[in-house]
Amino acid sequence: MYAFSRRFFVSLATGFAIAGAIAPACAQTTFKIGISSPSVSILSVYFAEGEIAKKHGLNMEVVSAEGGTRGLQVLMSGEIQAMHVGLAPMVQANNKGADLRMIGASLNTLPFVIYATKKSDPPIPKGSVIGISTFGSETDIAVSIVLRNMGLTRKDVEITQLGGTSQRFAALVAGRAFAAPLLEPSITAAEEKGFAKVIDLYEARTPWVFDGIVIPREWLAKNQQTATNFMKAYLEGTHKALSDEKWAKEVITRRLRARDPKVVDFTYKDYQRLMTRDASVSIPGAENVFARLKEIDLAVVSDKLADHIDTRVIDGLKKDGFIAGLEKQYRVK
Amino acid sequence: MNSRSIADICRDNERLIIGASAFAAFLVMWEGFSRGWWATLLAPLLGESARALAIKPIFISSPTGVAQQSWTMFAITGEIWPHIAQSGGQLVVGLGAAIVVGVPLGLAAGRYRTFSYILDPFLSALNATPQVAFLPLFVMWIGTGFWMRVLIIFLLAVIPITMNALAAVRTVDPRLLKVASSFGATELHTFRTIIAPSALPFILSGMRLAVGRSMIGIVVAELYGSATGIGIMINMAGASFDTDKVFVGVLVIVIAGLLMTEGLRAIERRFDGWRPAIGDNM
Amino acid sequence: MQGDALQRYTPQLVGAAALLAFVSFWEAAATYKLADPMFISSPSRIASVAAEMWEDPDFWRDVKVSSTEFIWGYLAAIAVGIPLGLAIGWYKRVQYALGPFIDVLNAVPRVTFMPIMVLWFGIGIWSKFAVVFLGAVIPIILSTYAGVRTNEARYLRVAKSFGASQMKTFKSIILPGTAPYIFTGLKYASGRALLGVVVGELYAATAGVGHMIAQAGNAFETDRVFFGVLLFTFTGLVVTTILARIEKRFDRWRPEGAVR
Amino acid sequence: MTPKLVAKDVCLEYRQPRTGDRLLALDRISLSVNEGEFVSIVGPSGCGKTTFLSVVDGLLPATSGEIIVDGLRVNKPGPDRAVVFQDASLLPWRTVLRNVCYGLECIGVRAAEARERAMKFVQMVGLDGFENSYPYELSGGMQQRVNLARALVMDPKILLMDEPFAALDAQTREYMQEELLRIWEQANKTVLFITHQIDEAIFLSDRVIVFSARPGRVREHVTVDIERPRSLKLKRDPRFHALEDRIWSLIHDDALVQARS
Repeated sequence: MYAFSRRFFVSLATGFAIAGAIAPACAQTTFKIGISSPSVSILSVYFAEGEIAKKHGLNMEVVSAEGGTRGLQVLMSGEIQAMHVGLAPMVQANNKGADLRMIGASLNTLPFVIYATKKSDPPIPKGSVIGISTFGSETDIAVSIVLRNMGLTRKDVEITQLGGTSQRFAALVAGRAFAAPLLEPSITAAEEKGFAKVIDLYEARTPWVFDGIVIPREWLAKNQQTATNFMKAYLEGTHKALSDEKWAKEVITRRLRARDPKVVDFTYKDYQRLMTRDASVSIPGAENVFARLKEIDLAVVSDKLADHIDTRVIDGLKKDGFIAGLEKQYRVK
Repeated sequence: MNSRSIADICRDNERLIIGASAFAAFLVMWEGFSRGWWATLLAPLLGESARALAIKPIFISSPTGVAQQSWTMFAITGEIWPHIAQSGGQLVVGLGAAIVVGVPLGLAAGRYRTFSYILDPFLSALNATPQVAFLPLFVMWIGTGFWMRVLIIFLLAVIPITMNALAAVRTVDPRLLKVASSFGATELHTFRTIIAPSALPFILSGMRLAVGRSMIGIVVAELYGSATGIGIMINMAGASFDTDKVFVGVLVIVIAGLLMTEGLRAIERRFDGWRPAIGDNM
Repeated sequence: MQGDALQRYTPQLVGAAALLAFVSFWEAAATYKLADPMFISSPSRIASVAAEMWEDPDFWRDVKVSSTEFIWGYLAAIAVGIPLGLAIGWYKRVQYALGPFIDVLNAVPRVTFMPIMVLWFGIGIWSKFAVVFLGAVIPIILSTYAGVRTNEARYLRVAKSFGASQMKTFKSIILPGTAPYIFTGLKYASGRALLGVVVGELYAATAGVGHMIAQAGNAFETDRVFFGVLLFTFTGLVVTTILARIEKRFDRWRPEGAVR
Repeated sequence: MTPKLVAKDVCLEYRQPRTGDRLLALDRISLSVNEGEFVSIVGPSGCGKTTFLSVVDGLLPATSGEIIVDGLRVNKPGPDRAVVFQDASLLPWRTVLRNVCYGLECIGVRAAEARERAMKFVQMVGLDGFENSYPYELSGGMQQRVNLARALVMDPKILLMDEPFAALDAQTREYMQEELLRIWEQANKTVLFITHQIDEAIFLSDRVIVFSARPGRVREHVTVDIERPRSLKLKRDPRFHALEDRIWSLIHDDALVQARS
């Protein structure tokens, strides 16, 4: 028995050694931020990437996590250090025991326009298929709210996960879904296709923390400086994009793979129109998120802002004049 | 008969005792990780690094959490039943179709050589492919609803059933076939009296494989889907960080899988009564 | 002589003819619009997509990611599964302790754990590695165990009677007797590993051939989807062929025809 | 002459796992085998012949009593005893030559030397030309020859043979019996042979030990006073028939007693 068991443990140890040998290759040396899908709201992340990030001492990488809630799962696994995602899914994760904080917002309003492939009455009939990105994400919640306003529940329709806005649009074109919330550039494409506008949530100017930078509290506590550096890069990217239209459009063309100059043009306009300049998280927006989450029967364990939002990084950058400096440098108002 | 000492009883039930205690130890370990027992216990020994032994329930859930959640979902809200019904329905239709198509196809290919030459390249190619790769195609063709999932289950299940039915005919004792033809049995009669009875155990073990694979079908097809189904339930629970619920879903699948394979095994044993045990075979 | 050769290769010839007929019919169906080529693609479209992708570095990155997941997951499953299977078969008590867990894991499709794997290991290679590993390790353990178990007592008695050491017994009796079973397990496990790659990448990934298929499906690029599926078919065939080759080397002592 | 092998009051008891009952398989077996002697054990099936052989080989520990080989007590298998198994039990993944080498490998003989020695015995059992064949390519009789060679190559003091010809057809068996005598005379070994065939026991042995039905006991020692070398013609000799009758009635009585009780 002795000889055999020794052999067995040697093999086992070899197995672990192999696993151990690969592990360090994956050790992170860069600041990785996850995004759900390429759309207007994450452009600031792309603007910050590269030159500007390097200037602030950051080796930054953008990882596509395909959907907000999945991105949060990835964030909790430790594979990425930050996730660009809405407040609502983050609050839900915190409800279930996660310890995440939003340190900055990129979009403080609901920008969706829900389109249906054809006009009907009611605009969303019972039993129709509605596409969202992933369960529990902003699109899911937006759809829930809209359904509720129409006197329907989630059980009356079939909600299906399709991924980002371009995938949702493709599904509408293919007839795989009847309706879906869309963002630019899919909104323009939907208009061109002659799809029926069900509701424009942007026009309603609903205060809503739609997208922001989410970081695990524990990581933030240990890496305050890295987080600050990232926010600096993020803010500088935003300001540069707002002032340097040509450069911004180049980035849009490259990162969103938008070849049509018209698409690039209105995507940039949308960016100008929507972006929160100083990346601060809107308080009424956050309160609205809490209120609506409760309304659609999702328990909110704590609606204390401090349990979900960490304003110290942005407050610090405001206080030491970094943001004012950027405004001056890039002449952005 | 009371000559058995406690030591004897322990020795005779060793399997049960060791198995049960290992399982209990596993549950205690698990519970301990999620409640931080080990972190507290080993803190004096390991100091700060002991904190790594406390794992948030959001990551691993806990046995009591799973038990509680099961109770809620089964008995209080009953929310799991529609999921089970939906997935069960898909399974029955998909597996049923696979049997209806696969068994005759395999029998025919086993009996008629030329037909097997035609079928063979397709069957081996399909067998080598992880069939779930067809998922995006099926979604394009028929959407994400009930029938897409039935189709995936069908595709996963039909291959082992066909292949086993084919192999089953091939292993029929040629002497028996000779007996049949010397008595002038018709083709249909030969199938019924010779081929079917000796092929049945193989076909049943093919079905057992197929059951396992159709469980994969359920879970995978519902990654895309919507509304109801165990796979969907797991997926949604994962997305909303309800790890307890994820494990409840896993548990349902474990139990369903065990029940079905054990049930089929029992049927196999019943039909296999006439066959002497063969030591050398697997 | 010629007639003999013809007879010998009848299975291959008939098979090839059937494949050819299928491919021609498919092509014709697409050309003459019996069905919308957007849905069914066609062999020639797939071929041209293949040529296009051959030049595309993104495609090679996908291939690299998928093969990394497959190879490491599969190798790790072998490195763990075989010793564990041997240990379970060799030591009764290890079997009693681990048996229930393995039975349970065997009853559940390991891809079910994907949501948890993403939470534990993220969206990159590691979650797929874990699913591939879990998928492949169970059949390897089970068949290795079955192999040790069916090792006939009489051979063990021979070894014992000649006073063979444990090591010698293991090398001369257990391993050769178990090898055919291990290969059966390895073949089965390779299918499971490939399945893990596909499901993992369909579920959540940033790269990989499965991810490519999913993206192409979302964008209605049927040709690319078919190309990806064929790539997996090809991989599956290559892996099983390689394993069959290696197995043959270990199997010289078996009478022809008795091979399972 | 000092006995080569002595069994003193060997008892063996099993415990049945399901009921916990104890079962006596061997009851105070005492016997001795002299140097160069060919001794057979016969008895009704289930009398514990094979079990006894396992105890002699050291595969099974006796509950009480002892086995002594050359004055030393036996408690585990050793190179001084080699078993020729009932089913040839050749390792199917090894060629003939490598099967014969097996025992030598186990005691750490260098590969080249083992091969050389093995080859000699492959020739002795008349299998040259087959050394690179796999067992499945051999007939039953040939497999038993390999089995025998595998035991002989160890140069054991005692050869323990466990019904080695039981699975062979009648003609092959008789042929193998003659062959065995030829090889035995050539190799000059002490043999303890187990069989349920009375004629085989008489034909081969100097002495036949008759076991009673379970639990196994030594019932009688029957000396075979027939000159060697022997040929198959002997089986038609009246002396042979007389011995056969005597042993048969011993076993038969016992079987009756067993059936009545």
